[in-house]
Amino acid sequence: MTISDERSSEVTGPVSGHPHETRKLSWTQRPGLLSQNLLTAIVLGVIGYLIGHWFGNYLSSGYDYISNSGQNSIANTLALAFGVVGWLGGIGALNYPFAKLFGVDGLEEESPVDNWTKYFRYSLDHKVVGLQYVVGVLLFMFTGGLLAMAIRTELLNPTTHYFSPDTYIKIVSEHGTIMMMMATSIIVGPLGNYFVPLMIGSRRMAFPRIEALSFWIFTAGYMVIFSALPYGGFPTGWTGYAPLQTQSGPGMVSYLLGFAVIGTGMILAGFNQAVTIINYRAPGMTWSRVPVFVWSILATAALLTLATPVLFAGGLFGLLDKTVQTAFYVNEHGGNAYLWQNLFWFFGHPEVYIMALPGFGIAGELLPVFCRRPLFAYKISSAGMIGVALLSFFVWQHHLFQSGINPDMRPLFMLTTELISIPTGFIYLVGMGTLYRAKIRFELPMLFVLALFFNFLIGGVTGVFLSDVPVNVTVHGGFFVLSHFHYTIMGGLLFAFMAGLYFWLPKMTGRMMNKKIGKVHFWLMFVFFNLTFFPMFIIGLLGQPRRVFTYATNLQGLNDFSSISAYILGFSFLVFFYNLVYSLWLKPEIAPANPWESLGLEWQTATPIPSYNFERIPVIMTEPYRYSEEGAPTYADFGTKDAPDSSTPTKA
Amino acid sequence: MSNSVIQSGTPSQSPEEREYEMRALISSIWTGGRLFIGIYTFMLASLVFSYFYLRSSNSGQLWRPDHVTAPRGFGFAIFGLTLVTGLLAYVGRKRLVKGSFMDFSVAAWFGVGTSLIALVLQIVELSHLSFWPGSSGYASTFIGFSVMNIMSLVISTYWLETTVARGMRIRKELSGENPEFTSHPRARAFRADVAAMSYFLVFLTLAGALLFAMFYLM
Amino acid sequence: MANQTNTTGTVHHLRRMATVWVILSVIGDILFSIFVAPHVPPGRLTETAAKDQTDFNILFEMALPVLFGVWIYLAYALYVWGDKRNKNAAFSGEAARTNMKTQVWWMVITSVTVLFLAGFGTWALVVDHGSGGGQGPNPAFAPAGGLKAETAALLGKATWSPGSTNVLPVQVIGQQWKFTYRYPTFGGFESSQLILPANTTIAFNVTSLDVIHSFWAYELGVKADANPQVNDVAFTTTKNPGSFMVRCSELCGIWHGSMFNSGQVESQTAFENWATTTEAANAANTALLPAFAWTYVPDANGADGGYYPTNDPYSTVETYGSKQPS
Amino acid sequence: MSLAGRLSSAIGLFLVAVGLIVWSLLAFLHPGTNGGYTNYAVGHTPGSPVDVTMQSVGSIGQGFGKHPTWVSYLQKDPATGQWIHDTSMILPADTVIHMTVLNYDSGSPLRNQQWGQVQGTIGGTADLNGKSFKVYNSYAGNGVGHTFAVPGLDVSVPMVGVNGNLTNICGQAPCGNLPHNTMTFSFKTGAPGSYNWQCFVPCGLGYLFGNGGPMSTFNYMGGFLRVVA
Repeated sequence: MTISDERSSEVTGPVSGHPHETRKLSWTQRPGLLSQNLLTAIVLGVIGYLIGHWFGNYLSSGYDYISNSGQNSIANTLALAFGVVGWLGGIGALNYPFAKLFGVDGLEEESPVDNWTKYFRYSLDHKVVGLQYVVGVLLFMFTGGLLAMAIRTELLNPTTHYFSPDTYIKIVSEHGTIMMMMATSIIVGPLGNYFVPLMIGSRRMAFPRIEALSFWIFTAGYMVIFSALPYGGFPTGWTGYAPLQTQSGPGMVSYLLGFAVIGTGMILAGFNQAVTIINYRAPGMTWSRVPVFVWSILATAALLTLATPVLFAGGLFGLLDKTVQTAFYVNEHGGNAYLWQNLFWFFGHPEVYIMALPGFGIAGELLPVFCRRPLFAYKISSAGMIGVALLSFFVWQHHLFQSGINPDMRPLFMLTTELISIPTGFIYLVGMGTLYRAKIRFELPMLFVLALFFNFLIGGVTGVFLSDVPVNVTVHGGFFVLSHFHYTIMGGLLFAFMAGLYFWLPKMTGRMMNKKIGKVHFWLMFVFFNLTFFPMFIIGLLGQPRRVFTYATNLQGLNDFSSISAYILGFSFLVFFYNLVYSLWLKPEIAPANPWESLGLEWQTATPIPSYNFERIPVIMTEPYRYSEEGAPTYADFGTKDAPDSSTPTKA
Repeated sequence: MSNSVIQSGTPSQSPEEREYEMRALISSIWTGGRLFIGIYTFMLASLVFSYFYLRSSNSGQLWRPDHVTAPRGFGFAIFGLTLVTGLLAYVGRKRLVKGSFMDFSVAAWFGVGTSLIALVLQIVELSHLSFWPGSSGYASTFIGFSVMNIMSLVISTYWLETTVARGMRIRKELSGENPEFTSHPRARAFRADVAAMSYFLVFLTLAGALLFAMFYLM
Repeated sequence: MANQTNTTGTVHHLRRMATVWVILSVIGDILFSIFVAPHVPPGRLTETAAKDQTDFNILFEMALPVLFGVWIYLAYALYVWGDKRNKNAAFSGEAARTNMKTQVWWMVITSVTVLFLAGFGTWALVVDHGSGGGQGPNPAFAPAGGLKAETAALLGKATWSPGSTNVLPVQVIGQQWKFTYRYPTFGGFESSQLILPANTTIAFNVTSLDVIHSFWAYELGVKADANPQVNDVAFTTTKNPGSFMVRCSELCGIWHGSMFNSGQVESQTAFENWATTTEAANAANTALLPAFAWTYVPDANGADGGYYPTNDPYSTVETYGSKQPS
Repeated sequence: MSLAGRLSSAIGLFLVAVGLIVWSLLAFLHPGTNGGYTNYAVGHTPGSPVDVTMQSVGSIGQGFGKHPTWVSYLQKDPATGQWIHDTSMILPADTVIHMTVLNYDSGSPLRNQQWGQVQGTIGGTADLNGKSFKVYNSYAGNGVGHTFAVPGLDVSVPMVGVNGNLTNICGQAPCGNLPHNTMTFSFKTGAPGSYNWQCFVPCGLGYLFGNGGPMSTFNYMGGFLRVVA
């Protein structure tokens, strides 16, 4: 007995005034010369940039510090800001906000152009945005990765320098910032946007325009942060500590404005995801039936929306310091350098979990599929994610243990920091519990998930060392920290992203990723990730501070080992890239409808997925992940007789 | 360059599904409005935190030498106008609920006006300061406050204007029907939007009161 | 392979893992404490460093079983429960979904561990007077006599001589891109060398003349950020003579990487010799230095024509030292 | 367009983008990444001293890159006698270096008078226009314009400024006969290795604390001394 029998048989076409009403395409959306796409975005972006630059030069003519230094931060700020606005206007993101002034409302949705050009346009389809994000984050990642190669090259030798010290610091700063910006979106952007509506059985996002805007802001942010290099870079690392920040050249503007721009995108993305998950779950999807990946995105969205505004404000203050000469962060003029540290880390620590939680979500989502058994302690896993999200707002001062702030608060922050390892530990309870007496299929995504458990454990345990104030004295600000967060972010998040890609690309593209090349990729990446970063724990303990261009000569062996491993790690990404090209283009292999025999909703709809996702809105019947359970009801009722079979895979 | 209506993106829908999505949309506007208040709270809280942080640390005795204060006249005028805008949004929504679209649109248009004047005053005030931006902690935070207040005023002007314009358009397109009394999807969404807008504007007014007290009275 | 469908199979799996785990953990911890622990940074040049080392070792010996536990579990699971070996129907249903006993035990064990770690860390922090970390201008965990010596130093009355138990205040001044050191006990002379007496409690007073640096005296187990206009105090007690490295561990610009120097812990008499000799040799320069203070207001503008406009009516800006007569 | 076409265009664009990134990264990283080293070690007779001549100028002027307003050191190429905008040098180990620095810039009080004290030179002194001194009071006279300091060798010498009220202060390198102070001193290079030298006077005009811009850019107010055996 299924609900579809009781469903109304009356099925109607589009109705005027309905959310899915279609309209004639405006000239901006029609194919042709006048339509808006990537090219118009570039053109308007450049025009905006030039206008802003001229305007900035005009405004700043009276400032002594600009004529003395010969570097004009004001012009750069306005150029970039106008450039971003031009970019958004060019792609068409501002059409609707303008139309709104004349009373046009959101229900009059324009259907996007439905051909290949939609990938280069302002698309309101969350699946298109998801794919756009895939390309976007990969670009981000490749840029940051190239910079990482440059860093490791400089560290090959403590006395022979490949880069000058200032260039080296700029490379380090750019690498850190690009990677941090990329990592905040690497799962929420591509996989979150693509799969959250599918996994909650929704036909759409709550705010598709905001979603699309978040992507195009993300790309604008990429260009803004990249512009730091031609502006001469910035020397502060990704943490941007003031007053070094205030002292730096115009490249710093790219950092501050870049974070403000990316931050806006992060807020918007999180906003849309949170609202969608709360309101658009399919009928029957109670909170205890939500897939664990969706839980992780919800927890992440809470952090994105609430922590990022603090970064936005901090960046705004920094920008004011750098342009109109306020003194938020300059002690000598009534400001306080600690203010930046507090604002930055109040955002910065939740940010760390913005990067960790989606990884946990993917691990929790994939394990049952490849273990062929239900997720162990589902409630604990979602509670753990919410717990991490909440606690993450109360730990920020552990970054400031040696800064001289609030020594009497240290025990408290040590406690909160160590407390957060309890909910983080839940993911291990869930993972290990799910593996228990399972029937593990060693498919590519599963390998990456297992690697995540291996890597994140090292990252997590070393995190406890860092949170212990006495040990922190030795390891703070050194390579130990560096290794720790690479183990959590790269070892956790990036491996999860790869797991997610290998898992879901067949759904997104309709092509299977090649397993052989994938295995080469996995083993290279896993082994050389560990060989790159594990020595850094020792390097750090032996006294090498972060972000140095030279180091004690006795550490050269370890550093060289790490560098060479890093090159091979870098090479493994080329293997991945080759796999993409090979599997999607050179030797495409059509993916089966449900290659992993998953029970997830996202696999039950047609491939390619229709723009409205589901023929009928599915009705959720039971808990997710009821693998290999005799007599379990199907997860969802799709209301159509001809829908792909959603029942439990027969050969469990 | 065809004017074709693209049908491929349109699913067929049963009435239940349509209603289900409509309700999701309405509650999304509700959730989104509240979440936006949350976002804005965290941003303004950063400013408030900065204010009190710099005030208590008083680096180099330069928190606020000679108790410099931004021009109070501007302050009172801007806050007064913000208050009026908030009240108009609140009253306008009450009237709309009671069924008077005309009252709502008058209130909202007045709100747009007051908010715009406040915006202009806030910008002009920057050229009437008795201190330069980096002269003290107070001066710095004041500049930060001004920028954020400009942002707030732009948002409130925009949101008021777009809702009232939308209301008028819906009214026209639904051939004079009072949007408050129709169950047309667009009218329902419109009402949700007005509710979110008036909530947000009232929130901005309350936050504005706190900031006004901090920067002009304390 | 044991029969996995057997209900007692549950016990078997865990018992096997636990056995391997206990053996490996014990061996691992013993090997670590014999071969690695004594050499763990930051060494034992000071009391602080020694205690930091002990803390690290205790944490490590607790971490090792955790790592082994998960690894052994993973290895066992992957070997025994792979789909090739474990052909039988997988474990499923309510029993697989929620095992309350396991969940509760997990939470209890992790919570107890975490609370123990936090308590232990706090205890170590307090008994070790802040563990060599920068505690800001008002140290919460100062050793006996520490605050007294600080007050005396500011008044120019701090004394120290071989054999005394007085705390020796030393000022560390960070500037782009070098640390210099002032000794208030010896007339406030400034030097680019850092020499310390053995068996003495040192109060480092770390400040900066420009951006944020971090004074990391590696072998001393001391790390304190150097902030402009902030006196960041860190304590340590030296033991035997030896040399140590000082590095900057907060990114401070182009030459951050080369902002290091070596220091020496010398015998008390050797130190006194060095201090009095240097005091005399630097007397001409010391006379030009500003009076000893915890922080100095650097001219935010640098050499003439700086970042901020110079017509600031409130600026109390002065150089480290005094204004040049115009 | 077919799926293959779409994919190939997407991948093609991606490749183009990656190519652009690589190209612009290389373009950014390559020029002037490692200021040329002037080699004083080649053909050097062991035991004999090495003469190095530099000048420091308040604004380097046109002709030396894109920052004409920046303060900079220049080095006299021992082979050609030309002034070059490179601040790094290769020096023989355990050798006495006779430094001559012509300072064309005006001075100011030091932020840290410690840098007014001559350190680490042979004899612990330096010569200002031929007059030997140990400590220069930067709060009197013309103040100190720059320092030449090698932290790794514990060398530091103040470059005494010229009178800031003069109207003919050099604003365009190389400076020739305009008013300047001639600072001479000698120090001994230690064991082989890479040492850095830098100026400790916050002389970057228009930057907070004066340490941005030229102070934070390689080849202006600092460089490497590579000491080779």
